[in-house]
Amino acid sequence: MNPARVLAVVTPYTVTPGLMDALQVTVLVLVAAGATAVVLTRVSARQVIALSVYGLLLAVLFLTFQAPDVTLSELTVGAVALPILLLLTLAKVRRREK
Amino acid sequence: MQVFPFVVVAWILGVGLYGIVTSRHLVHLIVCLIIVQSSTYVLLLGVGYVTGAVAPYFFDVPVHTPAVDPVVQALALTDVVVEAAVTALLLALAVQAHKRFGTLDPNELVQLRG
Amino acid sequence: MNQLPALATVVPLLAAAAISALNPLLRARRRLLDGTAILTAAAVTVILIVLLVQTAHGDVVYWFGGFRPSHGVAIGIDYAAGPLSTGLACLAALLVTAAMIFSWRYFERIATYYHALMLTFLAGMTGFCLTGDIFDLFVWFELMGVSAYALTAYRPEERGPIQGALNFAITNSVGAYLSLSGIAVIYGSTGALNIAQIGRDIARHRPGGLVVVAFLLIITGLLIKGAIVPFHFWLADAHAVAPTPVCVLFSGVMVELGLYGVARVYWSMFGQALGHRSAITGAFLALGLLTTLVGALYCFRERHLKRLLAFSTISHAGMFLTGIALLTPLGLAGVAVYVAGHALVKAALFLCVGIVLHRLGSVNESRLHGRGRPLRYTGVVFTLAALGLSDLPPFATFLGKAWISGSGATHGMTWIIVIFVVASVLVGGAVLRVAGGVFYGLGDPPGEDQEMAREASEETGETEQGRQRTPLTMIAPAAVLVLAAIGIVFAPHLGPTVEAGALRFQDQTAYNATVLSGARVAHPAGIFLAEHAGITVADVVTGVGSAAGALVLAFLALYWRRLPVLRRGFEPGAGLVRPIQRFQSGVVNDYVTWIVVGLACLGGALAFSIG
Amino acid sequence: MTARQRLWAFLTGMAGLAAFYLWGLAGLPGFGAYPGPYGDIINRIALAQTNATGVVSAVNFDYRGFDTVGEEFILFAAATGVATVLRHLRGERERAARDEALGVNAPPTSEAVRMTALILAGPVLVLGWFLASHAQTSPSGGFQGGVVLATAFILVYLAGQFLALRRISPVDITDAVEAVGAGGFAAVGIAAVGMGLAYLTNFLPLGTIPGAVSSSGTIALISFFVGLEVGAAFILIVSELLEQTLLLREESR
Repeated sequence: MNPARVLAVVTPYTVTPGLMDALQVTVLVLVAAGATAVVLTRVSARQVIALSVYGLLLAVLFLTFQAPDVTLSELTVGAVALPILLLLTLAKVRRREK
Repeated sequence: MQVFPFVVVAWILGVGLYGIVTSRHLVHLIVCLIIVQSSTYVLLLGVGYVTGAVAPYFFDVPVHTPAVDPVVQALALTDVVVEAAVTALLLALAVQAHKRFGTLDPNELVQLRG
Repeated sequence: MNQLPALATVVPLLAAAAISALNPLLRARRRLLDGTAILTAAAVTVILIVLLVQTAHGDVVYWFGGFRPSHGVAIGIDYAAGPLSTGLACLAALLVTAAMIFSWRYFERIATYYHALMLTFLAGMTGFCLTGDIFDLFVWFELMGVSAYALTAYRPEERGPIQGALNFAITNSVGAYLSLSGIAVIYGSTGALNIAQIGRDIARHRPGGLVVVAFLLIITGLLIKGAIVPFHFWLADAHAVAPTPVCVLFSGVMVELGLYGVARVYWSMFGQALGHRSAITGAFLALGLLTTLVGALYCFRERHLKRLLAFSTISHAGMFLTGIALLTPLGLAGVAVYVAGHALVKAALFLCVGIVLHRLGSVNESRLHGRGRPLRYTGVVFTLAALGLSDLPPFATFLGKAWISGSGATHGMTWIIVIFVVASVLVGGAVLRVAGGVFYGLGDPPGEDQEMAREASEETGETEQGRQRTPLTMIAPAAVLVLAAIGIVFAPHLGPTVEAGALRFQDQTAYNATVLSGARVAHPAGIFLAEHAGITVADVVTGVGSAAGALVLAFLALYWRRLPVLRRGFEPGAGLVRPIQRFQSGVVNDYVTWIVVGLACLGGALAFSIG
Repeated sequence: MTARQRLWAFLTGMAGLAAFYLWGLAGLPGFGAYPGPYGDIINRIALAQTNATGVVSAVNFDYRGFDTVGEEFILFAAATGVATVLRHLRGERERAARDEALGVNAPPTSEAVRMTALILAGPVLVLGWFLASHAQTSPSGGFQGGVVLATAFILVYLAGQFLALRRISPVDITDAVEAVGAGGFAAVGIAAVGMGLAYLTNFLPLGTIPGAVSSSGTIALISFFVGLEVGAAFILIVSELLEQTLLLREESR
């Protein structure tokens, strides 16, 4: 453990360092699993949903890294805007295939 | 715990590149490119994290409290928008590629060879 | 307050935004639209020329937002405009102006998108050249990239541009994200983003694994943009299909910007930390020479005019990396002059190919055989530029090559001149074969290679309608560029000034002092002393020899059917087509695989040199 | 290369690259031990110099504002690129989507979806502007605000009113709004140059209450322009793709 274990500020919502480590490790494992899941789903439609869930997991990870700005940005872009663009492209590709 | 986040970063990068190399559908390849870029966010924010520190917003906290590095978050923000921009352009190219080639398999998308 | 560095990037951005905002108004008035774009590009060129004069006796440092560094720690972003970087930015602006003049009124344009993208492309290039902040370098690298992807896919009606733009975008994006990982790693260790500050901090202790990995990751994106083997595959696909004015920018300056980035990252950040180990420079020397040969071989067997010129750019990129890897001021000065000469000559060649496409509607050498006779002026300019590409003495390309090989010879590497001559003979031979065959109908049309014919046949005209007459705005820029390539050589005491600029570029302590504490360093000192930058008789002989060799090779390539003894050797590259097609496969999965494999090998080589 | 050769080449290369990458990352000072002076200095001086409590926005729009100019124009170039690539090509004529031709003016969305979409469109618009205007106060900024604004447009599409909407927000207006956003940001910087200061200097008054909406000078103004530009760029990209999907464009054979 590195020396800076003292808590910067103690509020009713402060997460104790031990709990924060555990939280970060679990979310990191989930993010790694999410990335693998997104890459391994070959059906594009399902992959977009997996990407959206992956965006959510990343947003939670950034929250545990104390980065709310990037969390909001990852939520709006990663979990919402990109999947919409992907779905529109897939709709266009599927419509032409018919 | 010291190195684990960076192992996850290396894993996401490797999986993303694996997805790109073995992809047989252009939209799948573009999503794997998004995964490769997301590895840079986790690396950037992992590098700037300070254990036991608060987020860098001093609305309700005095200024000298130890806070996480804001510069890295600004870089990650810039990156998220760059990713959206490049992905939008790639998807537009994918739509036109499907019109011209009739398929989205990178192995068939070959007009210029040799 | 000297505002020139900031204006060099902001003026094109503002003009692009203004043009796009007045889209409905400007869409109808084509002349006003072209005029504003040309005016902006010319204004940026003038700004950069004035800045170049100011940097003669010291880097001009400009801190954005007024956040000057306090006791050695930079909190804002800065521009550090040195003589070489401003010169390259000025060359980029000049080429953009020439490209915009070429596309005056005849180039098929849509609303104002073409002009807005060209101006953002120019802003990305000037920002990339002048910036002194490593993350800012990545941002301008991306802006250059996105504008270039869109410009490559300018004619989505055809299959070539779509495939070229996709390969270009995916490979360069992978490179950009790896560079960003490198920036994150070096930031995690030093806590700084300013190039000078990082360089000073990492030079304090022995280079560990982190410094080597950060160095290689950061230059990954730059090596991919600089089309160095094994990262070069995307270049031929993207260059062959982009519209002609865009090809001028790709071959003329965008590839060279990638190599300038490698030189800037090495000399201003990692040079002292890595201790200028010969193993590292040896690796880059080998890469440079390998690229030179691979590019030249590909170039000689190509029948698609734009692709032929693209492969010759790869070959010249290898020569530039070789010159940089010599680490001598004369070598770097040679690279600077060679880049200038090559950009002007290559731009003229691409503009002539654009005129051929405008008048004859095709870029397939076999189909164009002898049909170029009425294009007399274009033929003259093309042949002159072809001689320039094969390093004939009065051209700046000859001067640059002479200095690089001279500097290599003084450091015991005489074999560099041999490889350079072989490459220029192959490249010059291919371009002179095109000149002789297309414009003067000499010899017999080259064998019809069905694969290449299919590619080139699909090339529809890019100008609004074929014309029987070549408009002045198309031929004039080409002629001016070729004459400029000759004019450079006669500039007064060119050698000492360019070598002084190279020395200033290579002096990291002077750079740190200028950027972080604003000190004025009169006499910068690199790790090698400045050598005499003159031209010896031997140089002239090798120059004329390589040009003569190119002429002989072109002559053989044109008349091989009538020389029975040589029949086997000169079929349209029959022997080489099969293996080359396996590598240059056009499948982006292969290109990314080559990036990963190339990185692993380069990483292993650098790790041994440090570990 | 065949797929098998490519896979094996990649796996060996990736093994080497991963080992090399981790060898480098091992040199980092470890997770949670940020060494650098940059972040700590900014955390200490940001509130005093820019009166903004949201330090990340202060870095984004003031200390490293020039990065954000570059990044805005990356989005501007991408949106222009999408418009170039997906433009109405010579050989294409516009034919309304098959189901559209049958008199049903949109994919049959249920009443519930249409109702919630229309109800939510207003509040989402307000949320977008709230986020864009509170850059210097709370963890939000022009980027997130802009994307939320674009989501309002997508909600209207969900309500099946795309064709109606297409008439009132033609591409030209969105193009102009996007250009005004990006151009406005660069112009704020040029205004500083006009006053003889360095580009992008924060020359507006910083206000009294730290973190108030009207505080921290140009940060609020820049965040407004960024919100405008990001929103317009995403609306342009989504509407280009929507036009491709809903209005089939077949090459006239």
